[in-house]
Amino acid sequence: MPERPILQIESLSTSYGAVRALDSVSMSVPRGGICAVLGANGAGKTTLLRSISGLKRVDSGRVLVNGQDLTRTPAERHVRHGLVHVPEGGGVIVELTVEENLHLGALWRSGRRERAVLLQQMFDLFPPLLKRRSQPAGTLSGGERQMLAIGRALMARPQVLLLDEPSLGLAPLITRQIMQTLHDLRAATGLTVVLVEQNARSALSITDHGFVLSQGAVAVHGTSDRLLSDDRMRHAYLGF
Amino acid sequence: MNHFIDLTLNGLAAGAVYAALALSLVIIYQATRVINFAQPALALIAVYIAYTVTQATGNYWLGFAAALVTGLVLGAATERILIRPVHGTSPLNAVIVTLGLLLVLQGAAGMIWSNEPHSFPYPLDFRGRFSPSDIFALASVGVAALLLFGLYRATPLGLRMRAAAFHPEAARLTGVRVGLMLMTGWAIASVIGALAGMLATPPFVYPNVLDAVFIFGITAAVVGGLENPFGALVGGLLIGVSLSYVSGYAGPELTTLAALAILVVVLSVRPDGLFTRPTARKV
Amino acid sequence: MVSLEHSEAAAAGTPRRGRGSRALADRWRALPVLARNLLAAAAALLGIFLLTSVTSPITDLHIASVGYYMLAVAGLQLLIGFSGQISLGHGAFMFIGAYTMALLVLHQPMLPLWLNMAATVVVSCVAGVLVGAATARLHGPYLAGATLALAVGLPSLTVRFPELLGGNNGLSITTRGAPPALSGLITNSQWHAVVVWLTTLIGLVILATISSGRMGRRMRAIRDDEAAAALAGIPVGRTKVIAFVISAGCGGLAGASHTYLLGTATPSSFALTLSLSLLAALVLGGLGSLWGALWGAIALVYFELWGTELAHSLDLSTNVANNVPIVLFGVLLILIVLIWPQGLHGMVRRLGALVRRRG
Amino acid sequence: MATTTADPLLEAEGITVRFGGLTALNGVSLAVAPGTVVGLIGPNGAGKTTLFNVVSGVVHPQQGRILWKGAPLGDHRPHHLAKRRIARTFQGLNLFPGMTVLDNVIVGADRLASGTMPEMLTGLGRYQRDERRLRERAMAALEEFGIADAARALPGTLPYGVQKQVALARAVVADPQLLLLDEPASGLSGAEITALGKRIREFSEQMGVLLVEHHMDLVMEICDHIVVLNFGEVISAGTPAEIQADPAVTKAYLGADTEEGPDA
Repeated sequence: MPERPILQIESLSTSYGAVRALDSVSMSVPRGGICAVLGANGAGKTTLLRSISGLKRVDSGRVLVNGQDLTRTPAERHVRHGLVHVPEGGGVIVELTVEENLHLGALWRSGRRERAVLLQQMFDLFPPLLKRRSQPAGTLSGGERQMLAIGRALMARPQVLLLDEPSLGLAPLITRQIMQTLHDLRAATGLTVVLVEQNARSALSITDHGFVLSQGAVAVHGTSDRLLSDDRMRHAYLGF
Repeated sequence: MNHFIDLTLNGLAAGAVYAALALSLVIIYQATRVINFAQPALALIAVYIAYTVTQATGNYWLGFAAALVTGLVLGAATERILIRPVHGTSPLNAVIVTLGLLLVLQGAAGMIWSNEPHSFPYPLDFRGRFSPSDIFALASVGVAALLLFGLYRATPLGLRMRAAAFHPEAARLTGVRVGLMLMTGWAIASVIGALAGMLATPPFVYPNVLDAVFIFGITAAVVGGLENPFGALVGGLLIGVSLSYVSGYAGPELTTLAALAILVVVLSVRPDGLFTRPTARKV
Repeated sequence: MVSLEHSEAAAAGTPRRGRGSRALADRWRALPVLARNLLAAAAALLGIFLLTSVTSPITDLHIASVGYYMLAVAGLQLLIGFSGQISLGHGAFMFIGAYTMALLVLHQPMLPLWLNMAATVVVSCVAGVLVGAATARLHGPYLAGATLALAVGLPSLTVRFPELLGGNNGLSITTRGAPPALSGLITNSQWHAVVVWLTTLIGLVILATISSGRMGRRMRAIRDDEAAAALAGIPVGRTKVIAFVISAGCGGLAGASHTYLLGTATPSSFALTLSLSLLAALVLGGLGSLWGALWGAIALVYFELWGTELAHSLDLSTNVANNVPIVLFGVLLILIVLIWPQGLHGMVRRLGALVRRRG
Repeated sequence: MATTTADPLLEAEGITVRFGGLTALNGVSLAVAPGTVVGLIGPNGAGKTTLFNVVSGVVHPQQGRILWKGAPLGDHRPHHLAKRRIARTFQGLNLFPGMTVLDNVIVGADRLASGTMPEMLTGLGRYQRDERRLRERAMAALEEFGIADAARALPGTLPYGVQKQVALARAVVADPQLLLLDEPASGLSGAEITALGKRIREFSEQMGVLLVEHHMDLVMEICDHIVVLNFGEVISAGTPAEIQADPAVTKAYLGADTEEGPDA
């Protein structure tokens, strides 16, 4: 019997006013998978992540995490079901210190002692954060902010991590380091990652599965290698 | 010289009240970007409840406690019922809603307790220079400020409240119930507002009794910088002491003009108040 | 009426009519803005004259009150609705206008009315320059706080200078009624209403002209995005001050009309409640269109009246009756914002669109 | 660092900007000549937007100066730019949400009106002529960009791509000699980016263009000259070919092939 996918999306539709943003999107992500959501701007990538994490109300369809229906669950409860969304730009709270940001990630369940342990793990994972632990997050560089955002998400010990354009405006070098960290985490903890990326080529080079959105619907999906090698599809949807 | 010391001490006691009101405004402003113009009316209702309880039981402190509880409930209810629906719309909407609430509550107070003044007791002996009541005012506001500081800086609830205020969406994604946190912020602010009302009202209570105090409170908050609770405290004491000198040396009818003058001078030098860190504006 | 929308929206909203009326509409639109506004104002003034010739003196007084409130609210519309600066202290400029008028009548009784009005505009505009320049760097809540202090602080001047400003009792003046030449033709109360509305309409013509042209566009650009407006070459600080000055002038003129109409200027008329009522009337009427000022002013005058009448007719105790208008006004404000944020003007426009579709 | 043989329109000389303890720009120089497109690239936080803000007069540098046609811009402020015929777009578009598309563009053309303050206030004199001229000019710009249909719409009701066109139309309607573009391609689809590139080349026939952009393909294709910033300093400058061949750039920005430890 194949293992149940950890994240399952069944014909999800949503709209902004009269404009349909997602049109019956279905996808499933196996435990430990790293999958890319690709497509032109306005294709609905960010809306998909926001609908999964409860920030955007959906019109119809279902979102299942670990088999549990979270479609109508408010965003603040998703973290309790093991799903954490890192929005575009990271959603770091610039007024709080690095340490406070990290604490916030684990505040919903854990005690003081457990948080201290997690905090140390994050500093081990992202050493640049340790030096800046009591600085306001607003003083961090772009790369450090993204590390902080992912670190805060990991503080919740998620099973599924949704990442919205973590490479936006970062030097490719930094992006690669962050992606390497996620790969290591998957190997160590079985973390599942859904990655929204504008830059299809680099995203497909680090994921094992890809979904291409076009005008709010899944146009193509398949393994990353297959998507990369399909010239016609690449030209039509990914523009390279 | 004696006169000067008297004025300073009186100014500090009055300033404590302004500081408390300023603090309640700043807490709410930080959390929801709203200046709560209904604050004096919320405090007014709390004071009238205290008046009624004290009349019925003969115990001032029971009334005092009732006022704080009333403040808590009213603050939470205001956020939930009136502010949340206009959250995220034009800032003017929140201004208008709170002004509307001000009118409704002041009118309601007049309907229930009449527009005529009733005598209202001081917490402690109020006679003489720097009376026990003055000391009580300073001490209670000081304690409230310390508790508040501890709550915000050192507790998980405080961290959640700050996160909800600074970046609601990010806070939600980490599991914070943002609505509840904002409501808590309004409730706490209104308790402090009620405390200010209890300190400022004596010797008489009537529907407009807190209007002038509120003006000085908002002046203090703006002078200190609306983003900074510490600024509210300093601003309150500064306004209290300055106005006390103006009143003592130049005449009490000049206090509102003096408050205006202080405001204009401070803001012309620092448009975001004394204690707001200048941030790079988005261009 | 004066073309209160900026021209474009008005043009867009022009309904399809018969050929003759369309040709007329085209010719109307081809006129310069100022000429159009002046013609409309003349028609409105005639309307007021005709209306007041059938109404009672007390109604004339209410109509006149609507006039000066409308001018004050329309000035505030320019400041808040167009240039985006929230002022909570506009009553201060009415205060300045009212006392300037009273002092002129008391100390220079020979000056003609129009000169008094003109002097009032100058004085309140100067006050507007001072306040506007002092507050041009402030934004949002800081501006609100500063103007609030102004509204509360300024009337206390009367207590400071009791000999000049009459203390808490204020100043009383007598104003002349209708000129003798017109004695059979027009009653005194009608004359007062027409004078007040003439003043108001002159103010409105200027406001409408500004708002439909380059200056109004500059203000709206600053309201929407200061940085982008500056980079388009718009002097942000100067434009903000100009908005302040014009709206202060309108407030001052409204205050002068108040004194002219009622014969008194007392500090209690210019308490904070007045400033807040003006703001409330603005929101009630609808932000962003000068028409909103008319609805807001009518609401301001008649809500007070109806509230009082309602309380009396219900035979309530005095405690309750005294507070009915204020509670009603507050409730209405909250409901408008929660249910109909576009204000009465939005409601009227929606209704108009509905009628046109049916017709 | 002359870009072409023509005299430069804009020159930045040794610009240094510090915010508190942070040095955002350190001795940065560049020049834009008429008829050329100069690209400014570098990772986020490298100081690109700060440099734009210095040129626009939003930020005043601690050291260095900006020259416009050879003469230093003294204590210039943002609203002086339009008169000098410098226009700028924003990363976040910054359209006026409460005004129609046409009015948005008319505001951009404000410089071309000649009426004085009293004329603006009273409706006399050149008021009417200004109105007509600005309106015609703005309509012409909208037609040129193919978005005349949207003239009466509010910007918020339009697709993002159209909003970007409005922002561009607002910037060029007053006929600038220098155009500063802040990430014009962000959020556009592949086809839209191609069209944008063509349009920017067209602009460059009439004006100098300074371009901040992350989209490398676009930058490499349309720029005559590229300046690379990293941590507030110019680490390389030259033609697209030179930049692509420069190992310093590869290392800092495009990413080296070898893994390295975090040096941030």
